[in-house]
Amino acid sequence: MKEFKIVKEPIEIQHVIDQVVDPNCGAISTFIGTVREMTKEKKTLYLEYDAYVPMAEKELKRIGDEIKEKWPDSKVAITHRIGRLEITDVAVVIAVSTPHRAAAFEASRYAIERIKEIVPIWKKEHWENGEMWIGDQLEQHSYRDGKPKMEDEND
Amino acid sequence: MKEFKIVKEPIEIQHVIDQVVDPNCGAISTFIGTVREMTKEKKTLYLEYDAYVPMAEKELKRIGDEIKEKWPDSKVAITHRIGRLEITDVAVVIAVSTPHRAAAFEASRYAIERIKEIVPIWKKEHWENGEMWIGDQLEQHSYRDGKPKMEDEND
Amino acid sequence: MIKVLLFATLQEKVGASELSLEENAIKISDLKNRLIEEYDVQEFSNCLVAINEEYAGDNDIAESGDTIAFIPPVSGG
Amino acid sequence: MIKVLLFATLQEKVGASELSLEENAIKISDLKNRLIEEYDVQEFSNCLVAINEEYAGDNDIAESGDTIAFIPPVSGG
Repeated sequence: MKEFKIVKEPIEIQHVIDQVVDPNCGAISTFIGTVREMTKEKKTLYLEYDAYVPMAEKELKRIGDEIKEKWPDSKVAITHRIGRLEITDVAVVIAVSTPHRAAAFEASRYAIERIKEIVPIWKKEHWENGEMWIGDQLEQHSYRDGKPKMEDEND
Repeated sequence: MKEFKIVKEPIEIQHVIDQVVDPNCGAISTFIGTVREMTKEKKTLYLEYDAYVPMAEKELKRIGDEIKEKWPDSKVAITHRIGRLEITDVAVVIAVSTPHRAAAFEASRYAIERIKEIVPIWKKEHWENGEMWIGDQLEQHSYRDGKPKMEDEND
Repeated sequence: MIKVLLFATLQEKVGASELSLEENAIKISDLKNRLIEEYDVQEFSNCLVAINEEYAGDNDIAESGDTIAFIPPVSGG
Repeated sequence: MIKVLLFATLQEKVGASELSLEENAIKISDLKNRLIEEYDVQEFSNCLVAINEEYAGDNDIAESGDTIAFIPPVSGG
């Protein structure tokens, strides 16, 4: 099993978690991104995800390495799904285990923020009256200025 | 399925998550507490959990109500296992879904801190050279002073 | 009759999970003092108490038919 | 030959997922300007670029055998 991967099939959450279970861990924090129907007034019908797969997997692994450096004794696994996803489908599962719980929460939060910054994955929203690649509407999106932007809520 | 429950059998993580999936949620944060082998220098052989079951389930539900009040549009499910647990076994699973991710992380963190404050569940550590009910060694443990203590790391 | 439930360390120290009081009413603080003395278990003073599965205060009074639970410092999670 | 990969909005606007350049070497900034003009797709200017699956800068130079990928603002998660 690969700890950092892009898949086309539904994600088995338990499999992602299994990869971080460890005798020295007392806490596992997971983040699961699901497809939401309503964003403000707009109703999503379904999403389409595209990725530059080999590079996306490398960047996910990079995030894992960053986490292991910031939170020693942690274990990380991340799976992101691409293709067509319906409302409530799981797009991404992040699992982080650490000896104590504070670090587990911080690290899984860090992982999702970094995914939204550096991993070459794109989401296309399909609404009743149109469609759009998300991210495209942002001008001068600056990815690599160091810190994740915690206020970004485009999940 | 009950959203807030104490069980004697292994916890199915997916079942806890299933209870919070919602078309209006884009983020699910879960916290999974597992049995850790080493705490500082001490090696745990296994744990034993006891609970005042009917009251513990009520208090778990109370935490769910608190979360729904603090983070509107959230859904919460919590299952805690009791009995004998071996190293890496799952003791508790918390799942919180919210429209956006920041709230999901905050709310699941809140849930575990509140469990450690108000829910009548007790953990007995079994080491190679002894055993002890955890919590018992704390003097004047003050449960009900309002805020969860974020620095408590007895997970 | 009032039922008294004991858990975890209290259950082990007293050697019982349940006690019965032949009283019509008792104040929690009085009961605590009585149990500390009767069983020589200091930990009763350090417990929270629930009456009928709701946390109660030292000045609350339990009546016949009620269930009192002594809640040692919790350690779930 | 240098391979150029296009994704998401760029792929749709250019109408291809892959281009081939008959060059021995090209500077990323020069390639961006050329593609903006050739396809009339302003979004190239707003992209990050990777050479052989590693992020690269506008002044980096790709050589024959390399794969360049244009990375529009990402929106995973």
